[in-house]
Amino acid sequence: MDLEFTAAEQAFRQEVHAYIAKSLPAEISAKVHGGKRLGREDYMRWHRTLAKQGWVAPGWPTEFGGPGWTAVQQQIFDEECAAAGAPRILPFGVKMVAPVIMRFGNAAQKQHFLPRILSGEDWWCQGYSEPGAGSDLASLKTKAVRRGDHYIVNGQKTWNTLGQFADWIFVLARTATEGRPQEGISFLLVDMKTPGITVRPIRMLDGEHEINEVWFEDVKVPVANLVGEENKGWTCAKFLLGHERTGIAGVGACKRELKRLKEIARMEPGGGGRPLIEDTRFRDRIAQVEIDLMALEFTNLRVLSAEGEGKRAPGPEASILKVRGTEIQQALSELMMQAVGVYGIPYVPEALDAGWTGEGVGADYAAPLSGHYFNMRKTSIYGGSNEIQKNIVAQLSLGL
Amino acid sequence: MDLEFTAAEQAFRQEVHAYIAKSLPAEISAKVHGGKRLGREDYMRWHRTLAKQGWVAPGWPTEFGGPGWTAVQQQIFDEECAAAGAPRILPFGVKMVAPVIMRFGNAAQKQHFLPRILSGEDWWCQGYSEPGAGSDLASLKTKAVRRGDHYIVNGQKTWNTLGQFADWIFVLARTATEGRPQEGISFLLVDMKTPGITVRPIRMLDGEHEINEVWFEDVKVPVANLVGEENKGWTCAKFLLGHERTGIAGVGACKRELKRLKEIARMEPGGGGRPLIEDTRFRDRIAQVEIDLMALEFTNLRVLSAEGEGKRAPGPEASILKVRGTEIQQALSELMMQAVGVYGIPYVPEALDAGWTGEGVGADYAAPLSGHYFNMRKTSIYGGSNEIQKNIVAQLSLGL
Amino acid sequence: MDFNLTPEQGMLQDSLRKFLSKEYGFESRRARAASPEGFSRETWAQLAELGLLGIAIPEDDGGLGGDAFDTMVVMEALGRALVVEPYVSTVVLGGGTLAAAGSASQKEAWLPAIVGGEKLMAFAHGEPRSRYALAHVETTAKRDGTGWKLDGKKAVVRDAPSADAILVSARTAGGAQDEGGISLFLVDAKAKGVSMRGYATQDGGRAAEVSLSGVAVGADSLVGAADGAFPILERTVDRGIAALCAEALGIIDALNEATLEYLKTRQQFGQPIGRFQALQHRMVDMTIRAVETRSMAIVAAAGANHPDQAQRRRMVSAAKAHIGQGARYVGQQAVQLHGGIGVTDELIVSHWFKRLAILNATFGDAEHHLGLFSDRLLGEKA
Amino acid sequence: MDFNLTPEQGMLQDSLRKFLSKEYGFESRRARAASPEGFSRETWAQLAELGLLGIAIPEDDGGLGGDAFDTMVVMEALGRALVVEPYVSTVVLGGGTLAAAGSASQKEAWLPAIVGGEKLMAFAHGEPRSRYALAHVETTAKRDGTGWKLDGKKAVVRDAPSADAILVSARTAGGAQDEGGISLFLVDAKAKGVSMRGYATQDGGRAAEVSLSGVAVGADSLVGAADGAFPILERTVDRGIAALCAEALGIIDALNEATLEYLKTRQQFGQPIGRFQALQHRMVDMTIRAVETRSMAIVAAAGANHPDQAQRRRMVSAAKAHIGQGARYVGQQAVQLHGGIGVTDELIVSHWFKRLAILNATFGDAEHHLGLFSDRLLGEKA
Repeated sequence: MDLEFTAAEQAFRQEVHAYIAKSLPAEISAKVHGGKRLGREDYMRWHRTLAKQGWVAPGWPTEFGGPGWTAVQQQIFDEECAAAGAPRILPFGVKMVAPVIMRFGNAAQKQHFLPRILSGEDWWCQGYSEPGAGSDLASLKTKAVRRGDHYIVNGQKTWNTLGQFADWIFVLARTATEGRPQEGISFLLVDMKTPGITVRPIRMLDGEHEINEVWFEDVKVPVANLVGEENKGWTCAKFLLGHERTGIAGVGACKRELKRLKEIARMEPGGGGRPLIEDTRFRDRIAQVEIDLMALEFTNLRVLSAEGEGKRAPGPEASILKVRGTEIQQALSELMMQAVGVYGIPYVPEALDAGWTGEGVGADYAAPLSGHYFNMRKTSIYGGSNEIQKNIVAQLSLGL
Repeated sequence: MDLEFTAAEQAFRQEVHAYIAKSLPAEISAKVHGGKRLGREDYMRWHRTLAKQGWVAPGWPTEFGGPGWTAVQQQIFDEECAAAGAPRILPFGVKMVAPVIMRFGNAAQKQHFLPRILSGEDWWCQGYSEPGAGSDLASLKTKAVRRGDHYIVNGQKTWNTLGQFADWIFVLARTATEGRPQEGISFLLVDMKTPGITVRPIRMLDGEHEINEVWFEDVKVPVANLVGEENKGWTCAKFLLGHERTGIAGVGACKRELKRLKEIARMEPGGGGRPLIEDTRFRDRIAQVEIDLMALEFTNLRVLSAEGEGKRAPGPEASILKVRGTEIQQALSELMMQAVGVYGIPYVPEALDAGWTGEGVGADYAAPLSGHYFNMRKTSIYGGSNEIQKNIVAQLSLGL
Repeated sequence: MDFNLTPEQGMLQDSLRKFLSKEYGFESRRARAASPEGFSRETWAQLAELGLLGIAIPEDDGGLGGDAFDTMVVMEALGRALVVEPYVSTVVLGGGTLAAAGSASQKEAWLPAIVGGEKLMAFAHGEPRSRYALAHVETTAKRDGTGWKLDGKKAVVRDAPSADAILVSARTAGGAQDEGGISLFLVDAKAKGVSMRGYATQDGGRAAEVSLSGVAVGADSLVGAADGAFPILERTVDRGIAALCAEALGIIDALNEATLEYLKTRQQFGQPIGRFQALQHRMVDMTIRAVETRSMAIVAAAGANHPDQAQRRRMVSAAKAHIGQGARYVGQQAVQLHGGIGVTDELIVSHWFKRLAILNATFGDAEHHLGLFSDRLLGEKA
Repeated sequence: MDFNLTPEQGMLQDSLRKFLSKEYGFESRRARAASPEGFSRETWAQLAELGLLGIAIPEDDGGLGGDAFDTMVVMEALGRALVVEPYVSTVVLGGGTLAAAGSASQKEAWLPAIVGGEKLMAFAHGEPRSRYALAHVETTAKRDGTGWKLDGKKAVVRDAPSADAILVSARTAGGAQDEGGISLFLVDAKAKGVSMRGYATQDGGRAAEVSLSGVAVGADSLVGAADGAFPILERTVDRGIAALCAEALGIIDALNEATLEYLKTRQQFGQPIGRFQALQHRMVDMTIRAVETRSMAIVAAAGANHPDQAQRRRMVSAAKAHIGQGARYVGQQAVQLHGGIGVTDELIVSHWFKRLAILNATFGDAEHHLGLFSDRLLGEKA
């Protein structure tokens, strides 16, 4: 056993670190560190930069353009990107639809879509959840009816992230109504420019627009855009949900947020004219979350290492990482809001625009913190709520 | 609204306080405060004392010999007894079987048993749980078969408290096997001297003997000792379990234990040669439990007041008091063990005997603390586990 | 000991509930919050008509002479409806402080106008560097002829943009952290040298950073004795905390009702999600919190009424800590049990949740008050 | 980075598990604990034969030259079986300290005898007034001719009654709380002036209050440099903590297995209680704790191996805090889910639970180490 990174891994970290330092635009990292809004172009610029370097899809097999990294290397890359304030590479293309296409898609689909995901030419978004089908995804109602060479899609999807920017959406739709709810679902790739698609923003509790409803009204989707077999889309859906391991725990982002929390606690006033971090009570809460994060970090590395050795961990480990990762993200966001005391109260959304030059309220770093805390509540709900994750562990891992 | 006790209530408290100060033997209260073992005679002596005063059964109607106190007076009495280090009045006679006899018993039963419970002539214990029927009490298997003027009882009861001292036991036994499990159960009063009864001690995790198994082998019980109707014992059983409100939260005992915890924290060494209570971290944990106890105390008083006014609270309030009361008792016992640091490690059971004059280990007060912490784990299990209590609230109060 | 509402309190509760359920639906509240002032003058006038603005003002000053329990009844109802009108700022903090410590002429000038709904107030005490320490005052007031000159900055002054007058604490002696040497002034919001950077708050209210630059006030603007305002400020804050505790109670009960209803109606896996035992037990834990919150809101009100400073502070801190913890738990779990819809702006659930978070950050969060309560244990006799 | 056992560690684990499952059932353990010495000399000899007593002793001193990861493998298995033999006292603390800091003659005299199972040791450092502060030493050692004279009391010295030699820390300079001025001595347990008040421990072990009254020891009994033992003691304690963390891991896994099995078999309301979702989620939370406990036990071992003092202490405190919290949770919930039978002495469950509670109280509880970790944050650079 050895907890130290190998010399090769350390060299890799240095290489990644140097590359990011050189290539990540300062104005973008400033936005990320400062909790400012990111625009489409912020994401895309970094995506294209990494794509050029061949690093935009760390988990892809080399045959499709992945860098051929080990799981530990991917984790190192993830941490370095987070620490440097890089925007996240949005998962909907690279980490969600791409693996499904690789596994279940036909040659034409692979040839057409994968390079465009890699290059960033296509921005993908997801069409899974529906108002009546959240935790119980299999109860979805969106219909795709075959008519000649097309499916005619009707229905409503929700919890669609950043679909206002997207070129393509992958959709789970019901193509048959017999059998169990899981049967009769198909996995479709849909061009967002197709007539009949309407994207309606959902304003979230932090006042921001990140999430949409997507309505389908007689949307014509070529049968060529069916992935895998008709009515077998549940297999794709489950594969997609269970596929992603690297990054699910969010260790890199948590470490960056922990660092930010400590910086804030060093700057905020505590009692008696001393900085907040010298308040034992507040500092102990930072210490607790740092220790919890250590446990998450090494659990994550243990899971990744086992996978790297072909001892692919079963689903339950991913569920555990998801539960703990989101709990720690939430704890960090809560502590940051609490650190600034009454300056968590003002709502100054204009301060989230990087270019804004108006008169701020309180310290610069305070403006995004409450919204961030509110927004983070979603993490224990999305991607399979933490309750669903516990059901998964109970059933698959414990046999209960 | 008024949180102050009325002048009459304050006068009552003074009267109770003065009486206890005068009547409670110092050697008994020293045992209670010091966490020493109590013997049968310790309980009985205090029971007889209170009986003489007419205060041994605060919740009883005056017609049967109760003092006619309001619920708030009962709570005051409870607190004063606990604060003074009085042994608890064991509930099995006064608070469990007696209300059942009052409600469901016949005239002869009332006339015979109630005065003997009051005087302490009969020590009662309970025969409810069985190894296979804990949370699911209705699945009990002990059988009572009618033969002439007797029932012949066979079976095994467990979690019997202090049955080694008892004169009588009340038993739930199956008298019929048709219908739902709740049907066909009868409530019997059984003389512990009847041939065929065997009491076997169960050693508990703290090494003490407080709990027993009770075996019944062809035990003859006169039909006259059936309470209520044959096969309708479940009604008695539910009445018994749901009856008791006063004292269920254990506020009086919690207050005494909190006081003891603070005393210990003032005496134990903390860091830098200062007492433990000056350690912010430890003190904050005391503060937290004290605040939680305040919430319990006033919730308890609210429930009692509502009952006193005839707005009898439904079962769910009792469940809430039970859950929170046991959680706070457990938290207090855990903090006391932690307060003494490594002196929670020695196991010196002889030090629990009041008369023992051997060489102690560490401070006098340390010896019982770990055992007390271990033993308190039972409180969230017995009397309907806290999980069962939550089911009750979910179903009865929330309609889930 | 008596946990019942008086008949008057019961009537007050009924009429207020009736009024709010009719006039103050979620969409209507949203419109008020989005309006330029952030609340409705018309609603304010209606509250005055209902007699609510005089509840806690002495009868001699034109009010109804109620106490913290009366305020509790009001605040519980206002919390449930997420009322954005400046009730706490004007009535509880402003009016309450003047009633308790103002001069006869201050009372005469302001209290009837508050009761009548004509004047609004704000309480400007906390500063950018004070965090939650009540004695930390850097704003200065210097003698200037017969009057005073005020300089300094006040942080996140709730309802300042609409206030006619502002209660401003300032240091007239001693060091920045001293309890002694603080004075309290009643300042015209339009006075020369008063400037504001106003903004909305996360919970749909309004506040401002208030700057005082050579603000000249007369001798008659002093509230209470010079250098001696700290006990006044403590009492004001304790009354405010008791009011916020009752507001939190109203919200917590409302959140639990909404969540329970959602558990019974939302279907997943072919049944209402309230059939799942893990969610049932969560809902029970939330219910326990609500029951205890009511107990502690009563403790807070009793504390605010209490004549003894030590008892008052102890009870108020216990309540603020306990209710803050409970509010966090219930708020977060209510959102969680609502799932995706719970994190949208569309449902009132997220607004209740946010209001609870902001209540927690007002006058000291749960950890701050746990600490105050804890440090108080050091003074206890064995 | 490598989380795999070496082939040697794998073999060690296998053989130890096999041995324990054959020789060390619960009833047999109970008999050992109830015997006069509180453990079995025969078992100790078998452990020596298996090579376990030399695992962490350098090869030069007759051991196998392993590190904290090897000790982890051993302790995990010993924890599961609730082994009462004095492994930590003799091998980890006693042997480990002599191997790291002893003189050549001390090593020669003791290490082979430890490896061979012939000698037992105890570590006497904590005192009645030290709580968990490592630098708090009131026991004194005064120069006495060429040697020293020791006076003082040592608290809850684990395995002292059976020890042949005791490592005793004593103050040779400085004040009671100073890190400097502490020295470490190797004292014959039968030396004149050494007296013990022996007793059983809550977890079935043995310990003693050790009194030193004018105990004369030679110059050659000094371990390390005079006045300079604090770093040695820190390392000893860190190695001890890492071992205890691994022991806790073994127990937590065992408790979870037993509880899961109970959930699957215990029937109530016509079905296994493991069908109830609230209990399922509890079991999942316990499982998460176990997974994280393994990660942190590895962190503790890596910490104990770490050459840098600050890194070592940081990792060890993080692990002790986290595992202590997890142990409390899993221990309490395992008892709870077992219901009544869980609070009896009859099932091993309560014994695992108690051992976890005692582990928590050894070398600083979870709160103590959280505090150490927290205070260390003050030294971090921005």
